[in-house]
Amino acid sequence: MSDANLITVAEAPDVSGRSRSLAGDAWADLRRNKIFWISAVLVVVILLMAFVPSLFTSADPGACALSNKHKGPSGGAIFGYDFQGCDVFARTIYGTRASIEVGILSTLMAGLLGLIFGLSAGYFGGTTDAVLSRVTDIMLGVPFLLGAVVFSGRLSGSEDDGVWAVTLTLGVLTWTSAARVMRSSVIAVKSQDYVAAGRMLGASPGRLMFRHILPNSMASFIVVLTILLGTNIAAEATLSYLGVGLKGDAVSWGLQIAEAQDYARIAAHPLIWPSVFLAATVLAFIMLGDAIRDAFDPKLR
Amino acid sequence: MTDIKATMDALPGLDHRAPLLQIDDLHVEFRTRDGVAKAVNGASFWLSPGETLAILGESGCGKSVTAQAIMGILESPPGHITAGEIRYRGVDLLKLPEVQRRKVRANRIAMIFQDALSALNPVYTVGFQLAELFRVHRGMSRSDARNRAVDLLDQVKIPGARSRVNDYPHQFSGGMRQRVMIAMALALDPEVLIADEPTTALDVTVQAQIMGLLAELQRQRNMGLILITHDMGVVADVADRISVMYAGRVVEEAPVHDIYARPGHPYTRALLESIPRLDLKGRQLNVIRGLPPALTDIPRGCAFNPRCRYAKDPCRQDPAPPAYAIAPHRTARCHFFREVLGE
Amino acid sequence: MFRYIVRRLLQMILTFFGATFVVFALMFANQDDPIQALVGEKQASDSLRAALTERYHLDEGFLTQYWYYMKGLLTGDLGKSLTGRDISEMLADAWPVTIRLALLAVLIAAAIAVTTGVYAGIRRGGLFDNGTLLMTLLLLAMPIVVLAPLAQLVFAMELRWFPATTTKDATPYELLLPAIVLATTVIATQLRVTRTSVVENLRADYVRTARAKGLAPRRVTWVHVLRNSLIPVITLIGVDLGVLMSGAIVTEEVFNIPGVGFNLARGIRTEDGPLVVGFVSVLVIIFLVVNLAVDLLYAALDPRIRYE
Amino acid sequence: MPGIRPWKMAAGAAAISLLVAGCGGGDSDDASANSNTIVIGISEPEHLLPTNATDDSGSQVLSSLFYPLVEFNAQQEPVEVAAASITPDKANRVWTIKLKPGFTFHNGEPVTAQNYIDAWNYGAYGPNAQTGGYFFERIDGYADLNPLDPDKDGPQKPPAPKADTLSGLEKVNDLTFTVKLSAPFSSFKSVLGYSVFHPLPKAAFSKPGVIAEGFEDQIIGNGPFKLKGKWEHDNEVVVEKVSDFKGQVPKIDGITWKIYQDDQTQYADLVSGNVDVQMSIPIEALSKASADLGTRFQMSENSGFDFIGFPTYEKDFAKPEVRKAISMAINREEISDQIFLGSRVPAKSFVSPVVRGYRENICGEACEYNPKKAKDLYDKNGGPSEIKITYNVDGGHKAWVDATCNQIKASLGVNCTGSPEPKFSVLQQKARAHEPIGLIRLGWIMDYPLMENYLGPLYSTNGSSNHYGWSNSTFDQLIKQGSQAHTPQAAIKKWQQAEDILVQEMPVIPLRFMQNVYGYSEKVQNVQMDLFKKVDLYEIETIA
Repeated sequence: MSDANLITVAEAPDVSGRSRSLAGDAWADLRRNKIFWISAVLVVVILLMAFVPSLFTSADPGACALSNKHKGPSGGAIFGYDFQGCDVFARTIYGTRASIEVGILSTLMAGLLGLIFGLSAGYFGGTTDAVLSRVTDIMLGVPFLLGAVVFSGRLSGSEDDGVWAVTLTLGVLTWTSAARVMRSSVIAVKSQDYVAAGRMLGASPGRLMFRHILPNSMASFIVVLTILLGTNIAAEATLSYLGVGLKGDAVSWGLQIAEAQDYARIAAHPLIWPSVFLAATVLAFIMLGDAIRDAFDPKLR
Repeated sequence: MTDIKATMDALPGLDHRAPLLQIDDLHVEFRTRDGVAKAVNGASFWLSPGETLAILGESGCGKSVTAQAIMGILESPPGHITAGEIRYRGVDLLKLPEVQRRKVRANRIAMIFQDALSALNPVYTVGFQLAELFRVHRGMSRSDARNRAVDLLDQVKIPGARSRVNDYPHQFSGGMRQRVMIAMALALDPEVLIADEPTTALDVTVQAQIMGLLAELQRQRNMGLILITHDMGVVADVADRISVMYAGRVVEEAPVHDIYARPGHPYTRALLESIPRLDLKGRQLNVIRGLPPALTDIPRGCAFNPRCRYAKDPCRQDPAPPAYAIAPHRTARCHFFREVLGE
Repeated sequence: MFRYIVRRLLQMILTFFGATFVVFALMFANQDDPIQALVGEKQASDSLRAALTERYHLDEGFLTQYWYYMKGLLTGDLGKSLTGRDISEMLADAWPVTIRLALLAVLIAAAIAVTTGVYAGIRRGGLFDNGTLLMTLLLLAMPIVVLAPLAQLVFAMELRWFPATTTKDATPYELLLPAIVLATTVIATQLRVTRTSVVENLRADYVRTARAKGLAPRRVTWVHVLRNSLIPVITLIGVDLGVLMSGAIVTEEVFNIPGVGFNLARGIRTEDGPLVVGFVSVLVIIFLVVNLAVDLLYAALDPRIRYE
Repeated sequence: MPGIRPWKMAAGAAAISLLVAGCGGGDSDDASANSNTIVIGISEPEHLLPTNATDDSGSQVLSSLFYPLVEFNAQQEPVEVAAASITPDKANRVWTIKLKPGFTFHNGEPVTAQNYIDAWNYGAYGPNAQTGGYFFERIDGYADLNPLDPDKDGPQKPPAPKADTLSGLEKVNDLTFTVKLSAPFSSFKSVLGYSVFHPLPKAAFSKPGVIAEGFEDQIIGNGPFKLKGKWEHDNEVVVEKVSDFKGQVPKIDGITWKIYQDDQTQYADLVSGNVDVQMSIPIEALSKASADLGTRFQMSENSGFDFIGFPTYEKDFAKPEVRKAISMAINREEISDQIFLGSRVPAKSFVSPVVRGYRENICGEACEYNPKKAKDLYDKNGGPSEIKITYNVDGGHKAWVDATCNQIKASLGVNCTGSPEPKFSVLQQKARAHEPIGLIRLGWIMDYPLMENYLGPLYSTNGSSNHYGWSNSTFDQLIKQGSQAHTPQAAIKKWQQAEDILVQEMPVIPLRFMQNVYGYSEKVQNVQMDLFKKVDLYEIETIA
């Protein structure tokens, strides 16, 4: 190699020649994604049910007469009646709100706590990691039931319907899994070349954390959160079963399911309908989460 | 080993007199949500035993895709081979059932990848990954396979091979890792070795060592070597012939000295002119104008026409220029090759 | 490595005290009237109240009670429950069946989650992938309070495939139905994480190398991709083992298994502080040991990780 | 180390642990398969020491291990069983108890008067903290064993007891002892039927007044069955027939008291034939019970009584008219039929029909469902626009509370909500602290078959289960007079007068009387349950 011509032909990074922003790209991707549209429409419908239930039914979910007990579908009540003689359809529609509120808010809270704990533990490592990981361990050691009984019991005022108490309880008790997943992703991402490059270019820790590490650690985290959303909506039922759930005349899918479960052998319809709504909701959110994650993840393109 | 080669000869249609490797009019496209990307559009070349063919071109010109198509490891979907033939000793590999195709890999045609760190499995020792070849393809016992792995590491000149065989990829330096890759590729004595930018990730002195090693091993084994690179410096030193690819086509094919002396295609010419040269020190470097085309939207006619200073109307019309035989063993796909050669 | 283990063990001791302290504090906060809880719906008499208060230091402050408890614990005395039974004896009765149940559940969950997760990952976006997604969601959306009795109703009472209840001496077969029910609570997460991890690893360069080596797809998946994909899953399985031991409350009740979850639930219901803290202490120890084991296994699975 | 080994090791370890797990479980013994023994489902007994076993399951197990002093005939009158005679003095204050000779404990010790005295002293002694201790409060000297806390829950501790034995108990000879009461009580003989009055053998005590370590798990009684092995907590208590029992001999050879944590679970086992008798079938299973069990599904009356208490200390519920109006807004029959499927009977009196002196429908109009009249009365007296019924979720009350609320809503046009509390103790505590928890769900099961056992604890000012704060001095007076009356008949008169006051005042809404709702397998017959929710162990037999 006498003439030592080692300089190479200029590399052109963008094969496709497009130059849109990441968000623009993601949107272009999503727009063509059928799953995204299906789940987005479902989510919108669910949110409408949650906040404007009167759009869907004119019946009063609290009007129940024992004489209608376990009757099948009839004129007004297309899903039939439950054990107390309440209109299952009306209760399912009106139950959306509490379920959705509890599910979304508690997942957001768990996600936020998990993000803060996981990101700091993973990013700073060392003593911070040791301390935060130990706190996570301690939280994991507290039995769910004990935590639920104590937190819900202490948090709920006697007058409200308990949505906030249930939300806080679930948030406090479920963030640990999100934190652990976040931590291990951050540790994995931290050692990647582009982070080292960013550091060498003098990026501030904040910039490194939020521009480089965080976006690349989100994949598993989002998966865990979407699942958490589903389990938290369902967990509301478990709390009700333990007597520390929603109170008073609150209506929710969890309460409906827990109640109808006792009579599954006699009348299945009061159990099936709220379960179907619950499953559809969880499915819609998980599909939406998957679609958005796929759209934003450059590795998947 | 010979007996195993003998069973391998059961490959139907195998003809020892046929060319070692011949690619004919290969077309590959990627069907993605963003449209169909035509990565390879009629690539043709051949390779003889003991010969080094360099495939040269910018990123995205279809070099690596061609290599993967030859290996049969194209990700599919989205990749699809839509037309063409890949003949190994007369056998069209594309028509082979997958089970036999698999036996060709590593046994007859092997490949070295660019980034050895990511190309090696991080959770297994290099010994395991080498021995795996012997265990799967040769059915050797665990200890025999391991001994062969140590031999191989010796052959690629890794110091202390016997102890390093139990190390994990991340415990090797970049150059040593690439030697492991070479050892892996050579393990089953293939007749064709495809090296996809084997030295790009390495620093200059190590590059030279690796290229030297490759050349040496090639000589010993009389292998055909396809060297994929965008580095004209490397090419000049080791290649016998060069195929220049642009937008999925071989635009010029020629023995290495001819091409350096008198390029026959404007693109080749532009590539050569963009190399800084000592004797031209102080003058402005000629950089190729524009960017390679999007593979979803290749220009009509000659794909290079928007960037070409020779381009005239015929270049912008379909069909694309044919491969003009401009000299013995030499072709160029340019209507105006005479002007190019003449300069 | 050795230093790492020692350091972790030291941290475990801290965590252990932290966790027992937190649980003790929670129990203390939750204590309304344990004596009344013990007596039931009839009114506890003054003398009964006075005697029990004295015996269990119920009128002492929180720190004093914690001190009494810790003193006992360090001398190997876990104390007596409010019903007068030795807690160490109750632990010995309850743990074996719960450990067997949780292990069985984790094995079932991991076996199903890993195999299905890998196949779903390979056929990403296909019918199998979407089918499993739907199935896991249906399970996910079913609270365990519904799932357990329904499983008992369908598989034990109607189909008679399994016994409806078991005891603490249950055989693995008798534990199968409760273990499956328990497994469903963690299968969804494990499966999804496996799937995501497999999808990511399938795109890795070493997979291309493995294929270039002429390996069969099955070997590429189960030898090369799987081991890399398992790393995040293993962490999850470790956590789940701990979760399942304390989380079997409903399942243990429905299938009449007098294990840890049942005892914990009873202890919490009857405000039996010593009982709950005793069980949680052991739970925390097991949890920490499992975690350490998971971290060490992590290093075994991923040689790039080194502990020092 | 070769690359693959750690993972294989892990897999191997898991497999081994599964194997070990597999070896852990043994088959339960199948001895009962074709023998003359039966399996009865219970909950985990809280205790088996008689003076501490006040729960249903504990006293049910004790009924097999012990032979009581008295039992009750069909008229709910006490009849001597282990006792030869129980006779009062003229003033009904000193009772002489003579025992039948020849009875022994399971360890061979003869049963003597001293065994009763020791057991009762132990139960009554405050520091022993026996939950059944209050049964001895009528016996002279009880106060000395149980000094009152001078400031209730305050910082001061109660003084140490002045004595450790009841001064009212006196041994006459080996088979005779006397009981002196602190006040005359004509119906004391009825009280003696409860399980706290069982004797304990000498072997029970390691030294006087101290129960031997581990005795409770291997309890020794004087009854027709003896413990086989130990009490296996949370699993089972197995008892077998005593070979030469002197008293009434049961027809079965042994009982396995199988411990369940959940009624629905137990029902699953009853249907699958793994348990022979279930003593309380949960209401969720009732509608299928006839189909599942046919005539093996049975009901019989017991002493349970469901009611709702008013917070009479609150202005909203101070007027009896408001309380009556709410009572009239409730359709008891509909709830009994629809929620309880007939397993509970509408209650229109303040004591259970199982006690002598019960008068049917004493409540009259106030307990009749009449929504129109209820609304008029309610509106005229300014009843509150919000009604809350607080209940404890651990007792399965949600269904009927919700249904009751729905009826109140529909009848009175006010809002009514059921408000759950996790445990009864929380509910009780809030009620006692006069927190605004609204109406309170309550229930009662008698200790002994007397009207007084309802009226005293539930409605008198210091009644142990008067959680709702109603107080009426005339009523208190009548209860006391009844207890001290010379004959049971005279006592009933006074107590009925007291009940009349309740009718006028309506401090609670009587809702339902409970029944034993039980079922049994094809293996057994002659299954009967008594007022105390116990299976008659002398009548039950297996089908050969």
